[in-house]
Amino acid sequence: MIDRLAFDVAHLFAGGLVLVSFMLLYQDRMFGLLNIFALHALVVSLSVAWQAYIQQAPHLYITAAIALVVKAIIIPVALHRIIVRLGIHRTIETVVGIGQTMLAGIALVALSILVMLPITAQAGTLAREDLAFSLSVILLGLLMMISRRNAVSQIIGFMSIENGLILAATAAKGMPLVVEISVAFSILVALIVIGIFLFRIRERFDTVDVHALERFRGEQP
Amino acid sequence: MALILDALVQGVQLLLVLLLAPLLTGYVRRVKAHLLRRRGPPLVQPYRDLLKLIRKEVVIAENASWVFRVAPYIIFATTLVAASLVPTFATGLMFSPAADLIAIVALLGSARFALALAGLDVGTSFGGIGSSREMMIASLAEPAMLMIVFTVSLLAGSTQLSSVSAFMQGPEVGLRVSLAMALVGLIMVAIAENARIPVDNPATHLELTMVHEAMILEYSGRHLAVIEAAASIKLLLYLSLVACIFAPWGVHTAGQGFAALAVGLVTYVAKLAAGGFLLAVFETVTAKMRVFRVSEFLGAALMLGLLAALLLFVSRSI
Amino acid sequence: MTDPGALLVRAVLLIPASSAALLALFPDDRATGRLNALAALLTFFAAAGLFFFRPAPSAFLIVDDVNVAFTVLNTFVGFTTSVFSASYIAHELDIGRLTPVYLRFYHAMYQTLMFAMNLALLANNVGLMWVAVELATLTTILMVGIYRTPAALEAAWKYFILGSVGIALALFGTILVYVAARAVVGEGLDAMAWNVLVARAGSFDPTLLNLAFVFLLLGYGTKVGLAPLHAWLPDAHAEGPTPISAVLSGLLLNVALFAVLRFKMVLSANPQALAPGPLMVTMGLISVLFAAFMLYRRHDIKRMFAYSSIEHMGIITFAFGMGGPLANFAGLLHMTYHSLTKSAIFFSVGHIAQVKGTQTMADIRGLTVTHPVLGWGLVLGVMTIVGLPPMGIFMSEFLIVTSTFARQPALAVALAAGLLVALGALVLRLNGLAFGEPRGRNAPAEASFVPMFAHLMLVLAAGIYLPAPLVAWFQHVAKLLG
Amino acid sequence: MALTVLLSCVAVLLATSVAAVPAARASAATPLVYMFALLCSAGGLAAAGAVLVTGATAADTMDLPIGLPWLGVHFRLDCLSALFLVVVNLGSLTASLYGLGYGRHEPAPGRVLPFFPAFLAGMNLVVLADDAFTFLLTWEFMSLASWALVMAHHRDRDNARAGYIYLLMASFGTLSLLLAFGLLAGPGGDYGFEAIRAATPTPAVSAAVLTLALIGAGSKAGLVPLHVWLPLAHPAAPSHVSALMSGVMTKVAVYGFVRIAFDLLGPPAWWWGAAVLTLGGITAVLGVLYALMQHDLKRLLAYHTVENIGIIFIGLGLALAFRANDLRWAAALALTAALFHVFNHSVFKSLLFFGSGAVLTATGERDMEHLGGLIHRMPLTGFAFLVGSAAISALPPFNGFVSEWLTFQAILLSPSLPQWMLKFLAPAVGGMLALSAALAAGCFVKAFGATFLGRPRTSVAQAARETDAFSLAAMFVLVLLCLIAGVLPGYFMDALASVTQQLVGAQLPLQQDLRWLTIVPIAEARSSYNGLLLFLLIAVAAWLVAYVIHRWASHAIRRSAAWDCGFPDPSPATQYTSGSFAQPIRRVFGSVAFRAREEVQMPLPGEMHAARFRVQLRDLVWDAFYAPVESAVAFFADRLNKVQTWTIRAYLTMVFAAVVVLLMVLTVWH
Repeated sequence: MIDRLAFDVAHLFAGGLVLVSFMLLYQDRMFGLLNIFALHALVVSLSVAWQAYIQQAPHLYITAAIALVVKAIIIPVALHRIIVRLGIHRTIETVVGIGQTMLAGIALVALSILVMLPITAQAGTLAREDLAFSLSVILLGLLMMISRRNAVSQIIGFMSIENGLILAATAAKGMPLVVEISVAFSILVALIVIGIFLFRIRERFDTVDVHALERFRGEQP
Repeated sequence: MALILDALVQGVQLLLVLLLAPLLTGYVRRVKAHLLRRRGPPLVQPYRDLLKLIRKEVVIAENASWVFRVAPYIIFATTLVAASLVPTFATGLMFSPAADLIAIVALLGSARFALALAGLDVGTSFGGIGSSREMMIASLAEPAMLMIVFTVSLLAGSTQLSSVSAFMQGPEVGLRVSLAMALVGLIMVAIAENARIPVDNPATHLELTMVHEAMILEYSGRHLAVIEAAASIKLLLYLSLVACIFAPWGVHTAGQGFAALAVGLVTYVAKLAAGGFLLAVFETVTAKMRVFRVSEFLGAALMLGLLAALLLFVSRSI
Repeated sequence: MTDPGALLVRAVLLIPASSAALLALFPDDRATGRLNALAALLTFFAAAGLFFFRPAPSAFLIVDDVNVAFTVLNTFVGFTTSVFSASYIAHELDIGRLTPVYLRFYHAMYQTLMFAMNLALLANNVGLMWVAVELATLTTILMVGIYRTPAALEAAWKYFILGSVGIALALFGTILVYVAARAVVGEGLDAMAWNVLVARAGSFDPTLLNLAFVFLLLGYGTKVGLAPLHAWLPDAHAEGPTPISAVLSGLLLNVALFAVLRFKMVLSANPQALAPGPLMVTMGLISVLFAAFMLYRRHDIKRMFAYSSIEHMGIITFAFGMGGPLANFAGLLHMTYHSLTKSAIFFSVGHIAQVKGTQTMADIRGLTVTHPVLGWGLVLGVMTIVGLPPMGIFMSEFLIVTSTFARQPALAVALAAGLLVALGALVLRLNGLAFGEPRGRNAPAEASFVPMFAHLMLVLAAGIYLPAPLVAWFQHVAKLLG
Repeated sequence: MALTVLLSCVAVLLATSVAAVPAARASAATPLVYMFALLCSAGGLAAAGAVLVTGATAADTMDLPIGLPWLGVHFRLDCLSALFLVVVNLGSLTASLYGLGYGRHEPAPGRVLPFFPAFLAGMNLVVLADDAFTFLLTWEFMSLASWALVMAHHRDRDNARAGYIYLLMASFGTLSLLLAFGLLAGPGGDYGFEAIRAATPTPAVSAAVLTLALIGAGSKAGLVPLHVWLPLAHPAAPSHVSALMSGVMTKVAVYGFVRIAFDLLGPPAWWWGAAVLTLGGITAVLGVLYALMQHDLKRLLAYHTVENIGIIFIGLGLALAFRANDLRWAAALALTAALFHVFNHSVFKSLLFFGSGAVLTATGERDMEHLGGLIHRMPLTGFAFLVGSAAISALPPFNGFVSEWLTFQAILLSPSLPQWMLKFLAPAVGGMLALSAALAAGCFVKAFGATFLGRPRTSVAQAARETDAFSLAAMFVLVLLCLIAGVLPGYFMDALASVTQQLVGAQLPLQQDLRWLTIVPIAEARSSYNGLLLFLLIAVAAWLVAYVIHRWASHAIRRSAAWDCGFPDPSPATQYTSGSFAQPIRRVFGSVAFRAREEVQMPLPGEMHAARFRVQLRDLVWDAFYAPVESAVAFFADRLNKVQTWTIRAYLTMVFAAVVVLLMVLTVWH
């Protein structure tokens, strides 16, 4: 009975995460993007917390906490301030239209489910479903990275990928080192992205639009 | 005993070649003159010329090197050796194992090599003309000659002239299209090799026509004499080659008696006379052609040789 | 704690870690170079000890036939590179390309990198290995950007984005492997330990394994620099300090490939799982051909050799994809030879760039005239890298091509064509660099050429004679790789 | 025993080359290095010659625990390798002797001395190798060493290009040999020649192997159309190295082909013979035609190497054809012809390159248009070069003629072949052989005439001086060999008997005890040749005539200006140049073979400028085979190069695409 409920709730959170990924994909305004990403991180931390509860794995609460604090609060705020300070304009330049992007996203979700289907029940149905969802979150994040033109949205896409990974990691029951991995990831994102790069890049270019960087690609004829 | 006889025959043959050659040249000139309604020089004129030249002093260009002085003797020697190996009136000569048909062709090649170098030695424009044209002609004449050799020796199963002429006398050689082609080809090559009309004119110094004469332009005295002698020996050689391959009748083969030798001698002289006459006639009735048409002329000879060789397989598998 | 092996393993990991901290605080910016070399040397000794004392595998660390040779190689090249970097960095300091602060940072990062790579090699735990590879990536990213020129920053940024995506994919693959293992081995660390995984892989869920391998191949493949995931590699090599280019090409690529190999073992231990061969062969061949053609239009000498690294990683991947005792053996040999040779080449390239004051090949001519030792060193290196005997790479390429041709003629011909095209490009450039009328400024080269020639001589010796134990390990590993 | 001697010689050579690296600057280095090389090759020559003469049937083997771990390095000395070792070491011997003098003029000894002994060692090792790995290792090592020697004078742009193309073609050849051995060894990877001999490949496999071997060995030997590197690389090297590359290294390539086709590959199919025969014929004719068009002396010689390789392959092709039909004695004849020509060519080609080297040092010129009249200033070199020219033009009584004569004899046996194609092909190839021989004679009249005869065309030619004693010694050793092998061929053919016995299981009748040292390959009545007798007859006749005339007629001589038909011109420019000498032949053959076009611009009346004459020749082989590859590579390089300047997003898209594609593959998989 409890298993059933546990399953449904976990399923709910995972599905919700995919939904939020779609919202990220749909969003084309900078601040809206930040807020939705905060929501994304919130959902992840909730799902992790739920996993911690049903797996009786207290260390997962740490992961949940990290996700909540770092990604749902600190990073969005930081990015918000950076955007304001650097005067990056507020609308996001997309490569292809939102519509096509959404369609592609749906196709990706279908693909990830297709890939996961043949997994035998031996691995556990819960794992299977969650893996399918997290895979689609990852793919959606990747899609977001390649369909946006500016660095902030690329970082956000990357972080949504990371959320998907954490979802998967926690879904894999009793996986060691999840905490360490999530910590490592948060460090990766937080430290590198905001700390060094944006700082240096502002120092050099006054914008984080990837175009500006590409002037300096090697071997220009 | 047999060895002595062989040596004797070989010696006779050598002398014969040496002595008959100028006569043949004189004879051809004479016939041509008659055909042109001239009286022409006496038959022995070539001998006189040779003797006169031999006695004269030699005038050599300043920058002529030893090549220029050695070449005549090399040319003469190689030609003479080649000629002494072609059966004239008798086969199975003592030295014939030393060189087969291919080697004889190559010997003539050596002579030509020396002559062409001599032409270049002084460094005059005429010598150059002669040598370069000579080598161009040779580059086609030699393969043509070798294809003919192929035809004959594929048929006779040998490149040894004695065996070839023996085979030609034998019964199993019938009339063959290949042989006809080979004959024509051989005659064309012979004409080219001996610098006769229509390829070259032995009796003029006109730049347009001369090949052989241009090469020996700088020669005088005994050198010239030796070269002239070599030329006439070469002519004789080719005639006797044609005779020994395509008209091998009456040739003395090893083991027959002296009577046969006499017969061989007589028939041989007769063949030479006939050949020389035909040559003279041919030369009078045809006109000299441009140097660059020679390639077509000899190309035809080459094609004939090749066709002859290939047709052998068609006519009868061997 | 009496087991000497365990001590050595700890040493291999702790010496770099502690010296990293030390170097970060060390004030004297001249001595740091030597200190760095010293630390690397000690690490190398510790690692060499592993040849003789092997610790029992623990939950996190393991020393087995697969990684012992690579660890020693790793520490050795790390040491030689640190020797090279000592003279190189000193020069950079003199011409003011680096400030003392950054120098300190550089050395700390160098040791951190060594620590991370050793950890990745010695890890017995897939998660731990993943963390280590990620750490290595981060440090190299920082070092690539160290000159802070726009080009360097751009290269680092590109490296960062692509590298992190690769890391993410690899992590997902790792999680999938765990999920597959958990069902059989049960929860906990065992489900992530190499020796357990390889031993029990036979009964894992094949679908999960396949899926995992796809992500691991792409994830770690990005680090290996296989086309089309290679984009970060050339610029990172070209814009970073040359010692880092040497370490990248010589070691980091190997480490990433090593990770792929570990997982390939797991897969090939499971009969139902799809054979990873075709995927690897395809990616390898694509990389070889792509890199071979890319070599022709290069202007920057370091970028050119970076592409040659892509080519060789392609060859190695191809070899392991073909599988079979011969090809696998050849692949392992090639990994070793390539890391030695390529780092040697980068040593010489670094000196060349310093004496000529440029990396543009058009401005470098006639080196064998102006700098005979340097020039002939480069010639020797290029001759080695294009696979001409008697150097070792000829042996490995010989084995790869012949063993492939007997089974898959078309593939072998394609590979051979790729090799030939690459050779054409490299020799063409070499003609310009080493021969002809000298051009450009030629300052005297004051650096030490010992590391470069040490590597080349090693490759030469290995091309003629291989020590028996090495052969035994490699043959055993080749068997495991299936 | 012999093998030990050889290998120790090789070891000494390698040690010498290593030692020469630091010592090269020292003035004593040059004589020392060449002296060591001389001694080693002498030792090798003695050892190999002993094996060949005694015809030891039991092969001598040795294994070293190096190289491929589970295989080791195997060496084996049988009659075939002994023969080629004789060729190699003879060439090395004379080249080292020559180098003792020639090396003194070397501007950059540091770029020659270390590689020269290594090159010699490489060639020896290839011939000794007894497993695929060692063979290819040493083969490519040989190429690498010779490449370094080609690059010795790298400041000349042409040399750099030559070295580039050479290395590329060499690696191409090695790769195809690699594939060939891969097929032979099979997936098990047993690379020992023993195992390969034991295996019996399927017809398809052996056909593929033969093709690959033909490509691999042919590209090194210079078979058309794989010859393009040869005339570039051989002249670029220092002359004694050119001699080695042309005279000896190409023979090592021939050895490679013989080893694979006759020894490793089992019974041949008849069409192999046809293929090799055709290639040989085409190579012979095209090679000499190319040579005729050259005015660079060394390049001309290099193209003649191509021609002679063609002749050798004609012999090999015939041998294959006969062997395929189990006509063993005929095969023995053809093989003897080919191998004898291998020896002969190595002798006279080295001689000729030495001569050109002497000219080069004396005048600094390779271009025949700038030479002339050298026979007065360099009489000995001139004489040696003349003998070499006569020998390579296949003129009796020199050695070149004997081997070509034997080849002709072999061709004349072709009617006994059952296959019609071969019946027809053989005489046609015979025609090509004859053509190439005749053209070669023309070409060497041109080369010798333009270089040594006539009047000097430049001041350098005017000021030339005779070369040093070492070089002359080397040349005259070879002159003697040309003559001896020409007049006493019987001994040489008998030395080849054991080789033919080993390869085709038959041998020619013993020649050396025939009457008057005549050679009779088949039967007395069929064909015979006696170089000694011819030589004596010619000598005696010439001497006799000269003596008689000088004794009883006149021996007076007057020097005066050349007559030149009445209008002599003092300017040496009026002589025939090599270009004008070749013009008639170019008119005849060039229009087909080279699309030769001649442009004449005559000045109109009143115009002052000189008349111009330009000839355009096109290398059709290059246009047909190499230009397309070149442009294809350039095309792909340009297209792919755009990837270098993509945006990060584009790269990410590639990663993304890779992920999606692979996932799709997985879904399809199940």
